[in-house]
Amino acid sequence: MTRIIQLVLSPLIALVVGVLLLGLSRKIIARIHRRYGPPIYQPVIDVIRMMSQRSISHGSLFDLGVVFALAGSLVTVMFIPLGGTQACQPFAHGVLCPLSSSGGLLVVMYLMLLGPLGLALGAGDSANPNASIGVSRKLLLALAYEVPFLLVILAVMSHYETISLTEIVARQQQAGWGALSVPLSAVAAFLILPAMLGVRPFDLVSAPQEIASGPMAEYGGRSLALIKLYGATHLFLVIALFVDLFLGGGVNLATFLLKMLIVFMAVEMINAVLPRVKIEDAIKFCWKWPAGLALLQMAITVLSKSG
Amino acid sequence: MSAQGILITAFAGAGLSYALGLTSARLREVFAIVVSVLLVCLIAITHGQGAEHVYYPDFLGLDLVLRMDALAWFFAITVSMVGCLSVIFSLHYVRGKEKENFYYFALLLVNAAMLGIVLSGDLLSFFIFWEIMSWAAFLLISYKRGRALDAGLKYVIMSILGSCAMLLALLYLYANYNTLVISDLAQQIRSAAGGFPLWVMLAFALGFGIKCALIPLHTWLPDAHSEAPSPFSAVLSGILIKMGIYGFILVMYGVVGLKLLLEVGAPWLHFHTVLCWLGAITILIPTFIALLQDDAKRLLAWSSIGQIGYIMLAIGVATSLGLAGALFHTLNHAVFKALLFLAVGAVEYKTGGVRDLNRLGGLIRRMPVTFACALIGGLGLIGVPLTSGFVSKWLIYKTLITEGHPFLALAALVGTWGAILYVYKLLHNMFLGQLPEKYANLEAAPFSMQLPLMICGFIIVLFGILPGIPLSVIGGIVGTLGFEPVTATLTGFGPQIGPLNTLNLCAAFAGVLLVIVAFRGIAARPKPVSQDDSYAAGAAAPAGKYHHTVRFYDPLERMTGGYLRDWVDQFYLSAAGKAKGVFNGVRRIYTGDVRTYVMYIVALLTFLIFAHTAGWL
Amino acid sequence: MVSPILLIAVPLALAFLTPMVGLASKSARRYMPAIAMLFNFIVAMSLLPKALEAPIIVRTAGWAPPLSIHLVAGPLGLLLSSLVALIGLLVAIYGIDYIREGARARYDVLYTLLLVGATGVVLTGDLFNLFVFFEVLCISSYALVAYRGDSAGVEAGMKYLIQGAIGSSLVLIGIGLLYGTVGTLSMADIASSVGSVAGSRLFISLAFMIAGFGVEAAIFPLNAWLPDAHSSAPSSISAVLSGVAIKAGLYAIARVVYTVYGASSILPFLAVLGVVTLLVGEMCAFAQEDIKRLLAFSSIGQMGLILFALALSSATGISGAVFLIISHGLAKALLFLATGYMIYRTGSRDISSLAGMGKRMPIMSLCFTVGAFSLMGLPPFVGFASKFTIVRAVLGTGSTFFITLLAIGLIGTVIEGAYFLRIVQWLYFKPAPEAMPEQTEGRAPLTALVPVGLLAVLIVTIGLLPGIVGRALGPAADDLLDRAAYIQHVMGD
Amino acid sequence: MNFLTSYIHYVGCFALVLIGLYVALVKSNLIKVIIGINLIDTGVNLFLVATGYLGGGTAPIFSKAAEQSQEMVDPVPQALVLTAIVIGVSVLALALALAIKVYDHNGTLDLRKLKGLKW
Repeated sequence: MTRIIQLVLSPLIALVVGVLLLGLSRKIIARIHRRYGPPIYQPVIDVIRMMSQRSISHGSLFDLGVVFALAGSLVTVMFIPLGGTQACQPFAHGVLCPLSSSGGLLVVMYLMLLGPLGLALGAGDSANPNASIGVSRKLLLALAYEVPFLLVILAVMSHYETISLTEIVARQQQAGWGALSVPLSAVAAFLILPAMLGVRPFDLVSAPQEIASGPMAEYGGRSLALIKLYGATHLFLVIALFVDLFLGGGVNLATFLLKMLIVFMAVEMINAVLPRVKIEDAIKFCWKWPAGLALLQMAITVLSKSG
Repeated sequence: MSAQGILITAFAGAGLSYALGLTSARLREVFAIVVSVLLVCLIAITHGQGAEHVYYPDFLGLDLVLRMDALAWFFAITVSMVGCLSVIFSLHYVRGKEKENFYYFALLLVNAAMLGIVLSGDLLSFFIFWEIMSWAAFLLISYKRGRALDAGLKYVIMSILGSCAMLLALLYLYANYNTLVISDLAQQIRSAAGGFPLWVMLAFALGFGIKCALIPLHTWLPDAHSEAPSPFSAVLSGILIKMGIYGFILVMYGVVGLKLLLEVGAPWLHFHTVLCWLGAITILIPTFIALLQDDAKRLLAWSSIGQIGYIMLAIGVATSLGLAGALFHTLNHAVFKALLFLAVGAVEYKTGGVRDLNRLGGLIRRMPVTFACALIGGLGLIGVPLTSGFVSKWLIYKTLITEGHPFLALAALVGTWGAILYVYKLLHNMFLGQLPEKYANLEAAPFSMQLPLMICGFIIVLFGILPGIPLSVIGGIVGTLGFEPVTATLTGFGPQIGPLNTLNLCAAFAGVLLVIVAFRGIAARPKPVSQDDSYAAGAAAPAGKYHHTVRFYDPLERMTGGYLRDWVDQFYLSAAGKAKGVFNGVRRIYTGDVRTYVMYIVALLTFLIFAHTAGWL
Repeated sequence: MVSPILLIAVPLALAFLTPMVGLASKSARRYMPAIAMLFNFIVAMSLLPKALEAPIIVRTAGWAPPLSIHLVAGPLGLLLSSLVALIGLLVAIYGIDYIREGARARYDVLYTLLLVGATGVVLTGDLFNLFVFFEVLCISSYALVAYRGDSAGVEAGMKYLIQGAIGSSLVLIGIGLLYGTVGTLSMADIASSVGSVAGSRLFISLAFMIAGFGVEAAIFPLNAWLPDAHSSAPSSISAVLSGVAIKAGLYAIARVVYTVYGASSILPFLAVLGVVTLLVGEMCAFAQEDIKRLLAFSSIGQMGLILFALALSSATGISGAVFLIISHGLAKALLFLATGYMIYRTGSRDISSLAGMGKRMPIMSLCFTVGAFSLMGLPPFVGFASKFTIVRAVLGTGSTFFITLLAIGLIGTVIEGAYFLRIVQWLYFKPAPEAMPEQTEGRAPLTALVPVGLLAVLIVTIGLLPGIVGRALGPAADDLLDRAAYIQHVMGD
Repeated sequence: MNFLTSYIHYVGCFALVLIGLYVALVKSNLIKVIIGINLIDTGVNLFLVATGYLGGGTAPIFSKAAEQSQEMVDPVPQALVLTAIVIGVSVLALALALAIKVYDHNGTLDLRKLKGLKW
């Protein structure tokens, strides 16, 4: 029974928190820009509005791609521990992670693919050059940040010698945060967070002024609503993962969300002040600094393990 | 049904289909399909049998042995299945072209020879079937003429080179142990010491490496795969290059054995470690080259090399999970690469031979089934969860990480992200986006082409959700090769290997999907509009080419394109050019003047006498 | 019982009878070589089983060796003479319709004489007799190369003659030197007394003989005549020259080195020479545009490999060499014969003119492909079995020297694969040129298809069942290797 | 001096062979080369006879003059030479016939120009 509650709860948390974070994001940026900004629940209003609008469709894949993207990211959430320890007992293993025994970090990494891929396939089905360019950028950007990201994850997995995410969290709660054990990886991961989230300076995928929101160019109505929700879930997912990998997860949901909020604020600071970069520069940046740091950390980890 | 019966059916089938083709084309087609299906059935019912018997006593003083065991069965069923699908696909593909008879004969012969390879119980039969496969494949690669001829020559020259190395290796074994029967060799080689196994392995590695296109021996593959007829590209990429993999597994674990293997090479650089790193390189470079290709089949060809890298890497790690992953990935790659080549073949067939990714587009509207299958194949290639590719890659990553090879794991993972890029490029440029006007009335591919695609797609999804089916076989094989058997549940792995349960994943995904679809149902259905009715910033969308395909990954190409030329190929080509120059120079000794020739005679005589007086002879 | 001497006497008689038969019936004359060779084949095959047990010694005029000139029909000799007869027979059938111009009578006589010479070389037990048969073989082949009387043929014949004549003189000097040393000409007798005579004189005579026989055996660098002669002669003659004649030269070398001298010190040198010959032949073949010249160079390459295998001085090595002699004989004869009608069809010897031949002459093309594959050593054709035996022998010696040589030699095989498969591509995968004049006289008649087809069938059959000849290979190798037994058989107890 | 007297026939015949070889190697006229070959042939024949030569020996016939085989010259080389001469003559005839043909086709006997077949 607790399992089923978890299964419903964890995607729901992701959606709600994600949407609120989106709203918060606009608020924070507005404040930094010395504007008042929309209310924090503005994304909810947006979704309701879009759901009530009738839109166009370019084909079945055009519609289904978005569904797959959202489904993929929601399923991913179920593999991520959202706080809790072995000690507290509301859930089976003490951790809010309904599918922890069905797959570890490798599954999470792969499931995170489904979102961009679904969106890319859907967007590709429209014959809009903006969409294609946006997808092309998205995939290249993914390649750019995945290299350091993979290095980061491998360093963490090597350090803790497990591929289970719950295990990694548990080990951190016993022996200190990942940010202290693998500090360079944590820095690298933080550096690529904006790229993973698609915010400035790496918001070149949607780039509304440039390529008319890229993959979203043709979307409207309920599909756009789903994309919005996908974006929210993805935002939640990435930050949650960061918290799990480096900040020791959370002893309970509240601390977990608090840590997420802090990380999110930090990312938003960057988002608010930096301009957009070109895709080449994005690739160069990702493959230089974060990748370099992560590589260094991985080398240190491997050497310390073998030595 | 014994292995012998299977082989007789296969070879006789090839011959008979040629004979039948002389009388009736239709009869031959039916017969070819019947034989292929029959082979699949025959092999399927031999599951679980283990036998070894001499089928040809005293061939040049050696007994030729056939053997059926778990490993052989696994490869045999893969070979026969992909072979069968490609024969079915060929029905329409070659109908009306010339040399149909030859085509079917050669295709069935290649398949038969491959069955022979995997069912061989001694290295001589292995070599014989290997050679038959090589030359038959050469004929088929050359089938389409034009550039295919050069591709065929390149393939066969490298292949002969590899065969020579193999011949040396296996006869070196024979000279030492006086037998070529694999089971006997495995018994006797245990006592081997020193550099002996290393030399044997190196020579074998050259032969197998060329066939399975391990970098730097890969250069034949992009040309051959892209120029061969598509059904045969599926065979080439799906199973023929896997024969190299089979060879590696057979020699490394079946003959030399795990214990000895781990000692082969210098203490600081083991043979299998080198293989691992070659595998890693073979993943990385071809993947990045693949995403710059504009020819659909060439893209897939480079991708094949990349996937071979995974398998080699997994074999080289020499762990039971790694080997299981390698075997599973072999099966998966056979299925999804066959699917993708056949899908491209279907497109090529319908569009009159267009494989240029920049000239296609929007075909999802005309060929939805082909697209759906290609999508599944592409997802399998990437290794998206719920496809079989995920489970095999998961096994490989898992073993790499837990065995402490994060750098190798990095190569493998980066390769996967590269795969996303090229798979998307392939699918997008062919099927998505704007449909060119000339294809507006294209019909869907005939059923005989769709059926193999659907079967492959079904297998990919089935094994993705229930990986226990193939893994139960693979686990057993791993056990017979000297490893701890891999125990898998029907839906993944228990806690002792690692958390993976694909069925839960599938259920969760299906549930979430249902919820989303239901949620989506609240809103009004969108209005279907034509493709031209798209956002063009206020201007009318032009009727000509509108969507973006050309140089799809241009930024990356500009950054890396310079480094990603096939240096190895260029090196080989320049070496071949130099060699030609040398050959032409050697030719000049025959000057045409008879007096020079007389001088040669006198010179040899003088040399002989001189050498004798000098005490050399 | 049938005596091996019939193998020489009957065809010789038939050869000289041929012009007379020609007086009676011109068409009957054309069949004479075929009849002679059919006879030889039957006799040789019937004698072979017996010879496998012990060599059949034929004494002339009742004199016992070493005084008489005698034939030693051992396993090797009879095996090779069967091969000579078989190829001779098939080529003779081919020649019935193939030879259309020139003095037909002379062709038939010379052709038979050539084969008699080859048979004599492999059967004789007397050194000078060997020389005589050798000269019969050579002189008839000089003439046959120039048979067409065209510019290239005459030039090639002339050059061949000059080199051949000098080679023969060297052989004769060698024989003279040897005779001066040991005072006998019977090979067995020389062999038994050679051990007691050591020194340079012996070696120098051997050097002369190697250089002399080497010309006919096409050993590098003595093989310059071969590409000219093979490419300029009529294809049927090229077939026997390549399939039979050069093998006789090599046989002579092997016999002299192994049986007569027992000279093992020169074997490494011969092995090196063999590999060099192999490489040079294949390299030169690679760049050829003339199909017959290409085949000729390929013959050189194969001869190199045979020489290399002979020099291994192990039973397997020599079995492999003999096996390769057989398989190369069959395959090369097949290739030249198939090429013959293709050239008639297109009127050109350029490889590029073979484009689309697979469609125009399907059977010839198929057989050509079989021959080419066999020559490359691809299974399941006979070439594989023979090359495999050789490689096995080399690795069996365990000597780094030989293995290194083999590894170098295998490069030759790769080159060979490259050019032969290119031709196969031309045959099948190049579109035939538009508007090709259909020369009806170029169509292959039954007398061409039967021998070519038969050779292809033989290549496949022996390839699948190498035991057919494999049984005779062991005794044949012993025939060369086991000097003591040879001496004992010939000289009696 | 002693060497010369006892081996004069060998010296002579090898001189002939060498002269022949020189001609074949150096002269560019086909006829001269054929003559050279013939010189070699003659030299070789002489050499063969010389191997069986016995100073002061008689013909190898059992007669009054010589009852002992030791006093006879060796008959075998003489037999060989007879054969060799026949062979030499046929080769020579064939060579000359071909030379005529060569001249017919090329209008020259210059070997330097007879390079239709090469490489």
